[in-house]
Amino acid sequence: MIDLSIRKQLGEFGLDVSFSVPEQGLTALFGRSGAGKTSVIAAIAGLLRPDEGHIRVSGRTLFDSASGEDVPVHRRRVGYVFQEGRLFPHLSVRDNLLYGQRRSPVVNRRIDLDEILELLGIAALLGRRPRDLSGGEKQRVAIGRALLAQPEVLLMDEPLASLDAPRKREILPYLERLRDELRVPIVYVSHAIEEVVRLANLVVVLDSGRVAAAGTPEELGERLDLRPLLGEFESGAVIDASMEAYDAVFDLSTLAFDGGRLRVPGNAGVIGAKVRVRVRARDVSLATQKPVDISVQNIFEGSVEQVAEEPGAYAELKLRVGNTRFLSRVTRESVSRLGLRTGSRVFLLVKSVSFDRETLSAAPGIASAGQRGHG
Amino acid sequence: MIDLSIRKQLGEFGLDVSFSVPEQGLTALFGRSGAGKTSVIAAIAGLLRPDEGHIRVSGRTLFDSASGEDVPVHRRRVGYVFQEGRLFPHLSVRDNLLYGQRRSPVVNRRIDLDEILELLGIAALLGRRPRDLSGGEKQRVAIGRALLAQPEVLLMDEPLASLDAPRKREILPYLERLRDELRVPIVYVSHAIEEVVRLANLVVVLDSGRVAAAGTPEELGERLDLRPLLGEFESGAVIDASMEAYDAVFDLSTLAFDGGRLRVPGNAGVIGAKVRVRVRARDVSLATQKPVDISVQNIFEGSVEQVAEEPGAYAELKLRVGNTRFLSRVTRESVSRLGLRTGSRVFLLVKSVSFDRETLSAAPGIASAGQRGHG
Amino acid sequence: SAQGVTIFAAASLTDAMNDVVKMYAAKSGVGVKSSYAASSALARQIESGAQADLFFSADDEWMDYLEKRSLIDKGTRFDRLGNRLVLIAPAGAARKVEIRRGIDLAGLLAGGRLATGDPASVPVGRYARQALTYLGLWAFAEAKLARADNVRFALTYVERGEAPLGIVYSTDVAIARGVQVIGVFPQESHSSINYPIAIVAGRGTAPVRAFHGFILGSEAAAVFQRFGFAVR
Amino acid sequence: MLTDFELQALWLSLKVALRSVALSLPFALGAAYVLARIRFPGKVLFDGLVHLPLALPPVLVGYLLLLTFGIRGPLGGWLFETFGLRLAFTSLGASIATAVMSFPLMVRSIRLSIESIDSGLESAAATLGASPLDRFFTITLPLMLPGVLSGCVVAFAASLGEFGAVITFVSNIPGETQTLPLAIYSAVQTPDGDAAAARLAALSLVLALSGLMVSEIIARRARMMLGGGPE
Amino acid sequence: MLTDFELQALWLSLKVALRSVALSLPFALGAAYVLARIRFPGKVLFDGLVHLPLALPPVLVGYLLLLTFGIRGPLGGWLFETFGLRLAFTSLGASIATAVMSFPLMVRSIRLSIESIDSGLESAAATLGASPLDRFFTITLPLMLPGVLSGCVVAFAASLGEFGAVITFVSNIPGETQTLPLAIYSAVQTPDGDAAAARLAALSLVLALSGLMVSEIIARRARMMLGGGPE
Ligand SMILES: Nc1ncnc2c1ncn2[C@@H]1O[C@H](COP(=O)(O)OP(=O)(O)OP(=O)(O)O)[C@@H](O)[C@H]1O
Ligand SMILES: Nc1ncnc2c1ncn2[C@@H]1O[C@H](COP(=O)(O)OP(=O)(O)OP(=O)(O)O)[C@@H](O)[C@H]1O
Ligand SMILES: [Mg+2]
Ligand SMILES: [Mg+2]
Repeated sequence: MIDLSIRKQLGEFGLDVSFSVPEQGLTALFGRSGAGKTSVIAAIAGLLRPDEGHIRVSGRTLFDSASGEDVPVHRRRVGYVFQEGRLFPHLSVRDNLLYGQRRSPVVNRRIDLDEILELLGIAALLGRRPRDLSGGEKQRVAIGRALLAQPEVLLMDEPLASLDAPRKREILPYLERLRDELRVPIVYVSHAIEEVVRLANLVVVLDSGRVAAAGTPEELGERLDLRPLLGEFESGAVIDASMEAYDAVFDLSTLAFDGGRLRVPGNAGVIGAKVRVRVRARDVSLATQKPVDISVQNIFEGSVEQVAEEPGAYAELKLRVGNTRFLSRVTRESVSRLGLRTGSRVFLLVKSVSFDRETLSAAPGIASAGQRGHG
Repeated sequence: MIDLSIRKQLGEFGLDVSFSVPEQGLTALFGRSGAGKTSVIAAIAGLLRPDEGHIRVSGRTLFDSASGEDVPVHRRRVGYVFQEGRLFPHLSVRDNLLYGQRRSPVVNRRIDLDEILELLGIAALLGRRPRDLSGGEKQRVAIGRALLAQPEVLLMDEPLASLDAPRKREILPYLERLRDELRVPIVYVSHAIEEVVRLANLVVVLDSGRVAAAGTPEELGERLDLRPLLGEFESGAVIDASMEAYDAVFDLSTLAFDGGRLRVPGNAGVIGAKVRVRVRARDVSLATQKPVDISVQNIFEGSVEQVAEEPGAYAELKLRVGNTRFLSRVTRESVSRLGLRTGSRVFLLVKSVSFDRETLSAAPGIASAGQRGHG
Repeated sequence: SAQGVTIFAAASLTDAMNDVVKMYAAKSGVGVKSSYAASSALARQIESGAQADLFFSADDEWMDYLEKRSLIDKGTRFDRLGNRLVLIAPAGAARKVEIRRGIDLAGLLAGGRLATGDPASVPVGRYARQALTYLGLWAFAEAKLARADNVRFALTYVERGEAPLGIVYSTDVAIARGVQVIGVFPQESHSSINYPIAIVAGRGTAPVRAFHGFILGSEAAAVFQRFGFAVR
Repeated sequence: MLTDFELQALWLSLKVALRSVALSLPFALGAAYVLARIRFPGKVLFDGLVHLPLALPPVLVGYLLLLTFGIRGPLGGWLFETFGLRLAFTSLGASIATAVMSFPLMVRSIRLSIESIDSGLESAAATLGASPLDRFFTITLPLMLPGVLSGCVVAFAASLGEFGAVITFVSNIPGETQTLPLAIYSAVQTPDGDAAAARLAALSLVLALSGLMVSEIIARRARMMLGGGPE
Repeated sequence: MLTDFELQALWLSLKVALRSVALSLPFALGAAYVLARIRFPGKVLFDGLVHLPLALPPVLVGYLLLLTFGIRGPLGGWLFETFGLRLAFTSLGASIATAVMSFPLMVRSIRLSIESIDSGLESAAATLGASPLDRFFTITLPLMLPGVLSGCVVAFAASLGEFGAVITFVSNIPGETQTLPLAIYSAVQTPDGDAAAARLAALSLVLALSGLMVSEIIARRARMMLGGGPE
């Protein structure tokens, strides 16, 4: 739904970025400070005119240097949450929030003021001026303003950077709903890996103005060469499963996947719902004898497919359980001590507590988020 | 070293905060957006005049409504990293950086430009103007500017919010060194729990302008009532240990603590150095039979001191190994299945991979950070 | 201004004309509007189609200017008033002098300036230049002039002691309290000082002609004399 | 307390000055916006043209106005024939003269405040769907308010004091074009006119102060709204 | 190409205008700062005082200057006795007259730009150890630059065009006080002086344009430095 290829010279900095996101969803722009993330977003919004290239969103051409097309900013219908707020100082919070909504076609008004006020916890601020707001309050109003503009594409430049964790945890599912229910494509810049991993369908890694890599969070998580760019971007495997049962006494769901059953905390949805869970490599321990009487609930038998030693103390192993692939991160010492190599039979110990809400998300294309339990 | 008690009315918002930090160190201000964190910092800097109260830092009275003392801002010698940058638009990056240094007494110049340039990766930006910088670049310059002012107290309002993880990981140890070697007290606002946990000697939790709690990260981590304020503030135990051996082949250090030996990745320092490690509750699995042939390296025998069931799927257990206290977070189902209760003998499985650099820090008062390996 | 009468008069006639207008209104019931400004400005305004019925100039030059352009009714032009050129000094400061060729102007000025109207633009300055040339003093005095834009300020210069001497009309002295006349320029030293009046071309309606007549009449003459003008 | 003559001049001055501000404001807004935001060849020349009335002696400006807007001038003739409008020698003409004279002052003020607006806010408005005109009226203009206000105050004050251009363009007709400065001029021409002149000058001052006071109050409101400085 | 007379007037105008700007700048900075940042009783009165020269007819201002700075005036007498300084009829006096007349314009401009400065930057400078004076010179003043520059340009242009106050205070002495507007005035007052007046007016225009051009160049630099608008 986003097809972008732009070149632009900014002083000594050359931006040359191309990527395309075929399906509806959230594209995360990731990269070190100064990599060009904001520049890409600004180009989509029409605030930075590329020297060359094209930008298409949801089939609409916003810019094309070949045909000379260049849709004016105010007709692009983007919702842009700026890195630096940019609230209108002369308007009240209410008027800031409604600025975009008032200019949106009435038929498009799917996002509602009251809903946004509650989501962002800013109902009490409506009568204030931006200068009387705290940093996080400003940022929340900026998010609300962009959402209420009823955008056809949402551009978010580190929107949650200065928000507290509980608030983040309220906003993230909302963004997922936007993506899935209202099918608004989102381009999202963040340095917080958990956010990216949770939300992104596609991660585009920028480095010095160029695309260093692009792929799903899982694909990139497995690429060791990207570590210097991604930092603690944690590797992990994504497992497609379906909801099988919910145990209300212990608040645990049982999910079936190709290779076994996983028990995860909370209610993961209606019976039969497809869910996707992420198992971080560091949450998978390995044993060559099946441990007993242990708190770890999920123990699977599988085989080692590949052992990748990293510099430092760790090694990363690819494992297979049935037809499902897992990743495990253990010390090199353990690999050596247990004699693990390709083909070894092992037991995987997956702590159920490592399934937190942030790695549990509805399989794309299934708008099940609304029914999911919030345990 | 910081003794603060202030009252201030801001519109409808009433600030009434008192805390005192007896020892040198880093005080983290934590709390939801709008709780009053920035206001407290601004009061210390002298930019917000309390209606009443006093502020003392390192024995110096900066403000006292009783005696009428009110040291002017420019004599307070604070290094303030503002939530919104505030770089001087008319000065080059170099002149921004040196603005404070040029005004600091020469004898006080312990923080060096070159060091800061390297730490923050901004050497290439020296000749630029702030408007040509990216968001993260601006923030780094702002940090450098505050540090180079050679402050006697450092006030940092979400300084790392928009920085990438690799950069954060370079800056955090530097802040620790400032705190420990130069003995600069730091007041630090952050929503990133890992940062707070790593750095803070004292955490002050603000809620609606009042102190909701104050204590070490560990103390607060154990308080379930603070969860709504702290969010995913992860519980864990802090263990004081001393460096015993380093295995260069597997890049593992062995640390001795009262109750056993821990193997942690990387070189944790010179032999004999005191180190402090943090073991997160979620990284401790429990077993009633000792597992064998398992990748987990650290297995200790201990006893259950207390079982605290939480709402939801989890329970948290306090455990004792020798004279050392550990925390463990497992599902309630596991507690029931293994029959765990106060007094139970258990084996603790601590994944060595769960000791990452961010939970490994020099014991306060020992300036060993400089020699620590950066594996 | 359909029935009313509008007169454009030189600023130096302000007070005298105000009295004349008042007297005329009392007598005939006709209100007269007046505009006082520099003769040059008034002439240009009439040239540009100002709704003036009469022009009362402070010199011949600007009346000639209009006449050349057929903007006044030639037959109604009369030289109405005359004036005398006098040398003034701050009140109480100096004794009288007789103005003749060879007087010690340099000594009287004692390094100071001679205040008068700007010879380029103000009538009194032009007459002063003629007189000083006639007296053989122009070469010396030209560089010593303090050229005011308006007689009012030439008077002020003298009154405030900025200039020890000034050349103004005898009628002007009344405006300032702090000056005294110390000498009168001989008539022959300059062309006669003249205030011509005329009706603007095409505006000679009956009320205008009546007021024109009144200005030329004896009642008005008495007023002008009271203000120190010589009546022709 | 005030004579009819003084009241007349006072009222006329107020009328002339207010109308002058109203007249020049839209043009000044346009010119300031163009100068602050648009780059085009010959901009300095345009800038010079705007400043012209400031750099020329007012009498000359008045004279040029007379040549242009007089009944025999190109524009004045057209105006008269088309609308039956006469400018020279009317109070409307006086407003035009003061408007022209104070125009550069107004433009400068407004331009300065446009230049100090963070253009990022306009960009933000654009992303929210505001067209250029919409942005101008909802973002740029309100944020310019302090400058516009300041420009109006200067123009108002300058209009109150304008003499040369007015007397040359519209002459000195009591009740019609004789504003306070012209009345002062006439008073100074008469013996014992100093007292009258002083009274008139005081009136002028009071008028200017009132204007300032009103503007200060509006400005304070505006500043509070905009969340500006320490005041 | 230019006659000696024209050259003389040109040169004198330039000198008078530049000196006038230099004279009023420090006072204007002070007054603007006080008006923008300090709250005190009687502020409106002070503001009014600053605007006075704008609201009064220039001729009256010249007259008041004569009364104050004349040899018998309170200030003029003191200056003469102490420094042997005479202002009336000198080009210095002309500069003072134009400085007084353009003072309110300069103050307005500067004040406007002070008010648009983000006071957070000054707070930041304070935390970095800058005393109030230090802050003023290293932060406030540079950020005010566009306004100061704009104020100087307006003041320069206004000084070039100032007529009434100059001719009244220092009279019209060729080579000493006869600036371009005075020369133009003289020419316009002569029945056949139109051509000469036009030439002089053109000179005045060129001078004003040059000033503007120089200021535009400086302003562009300053704006680039400050990272302002789209230009
Ligand atoms: N001038 C003011 N008028 C009214 N309320 C104000 C004013 N200034 C601040 N506040 C309120 O005071 C509270 C505390 O603000 P402060 O900036 O200290 O919050 P904070 O803890 O730093 O929040 P954040 O994490 O969002 O930056 C906020 O609720 C804010 O809305
Ligand atoms: N006008 C300019 N002149 C020179 N360099 C520029 C200019 N504008 C941006 N840059 C450079 O372009 C690069 C990309 O900037 P951009 O704002 O897109 O980075 P970013 O990825 O958003 O970084 P951050 O995470 O720090 O916000 C930066 O290195 C910046 O210094
Ligand atoms: Mg950015
Ligand atoms: Mg804050």
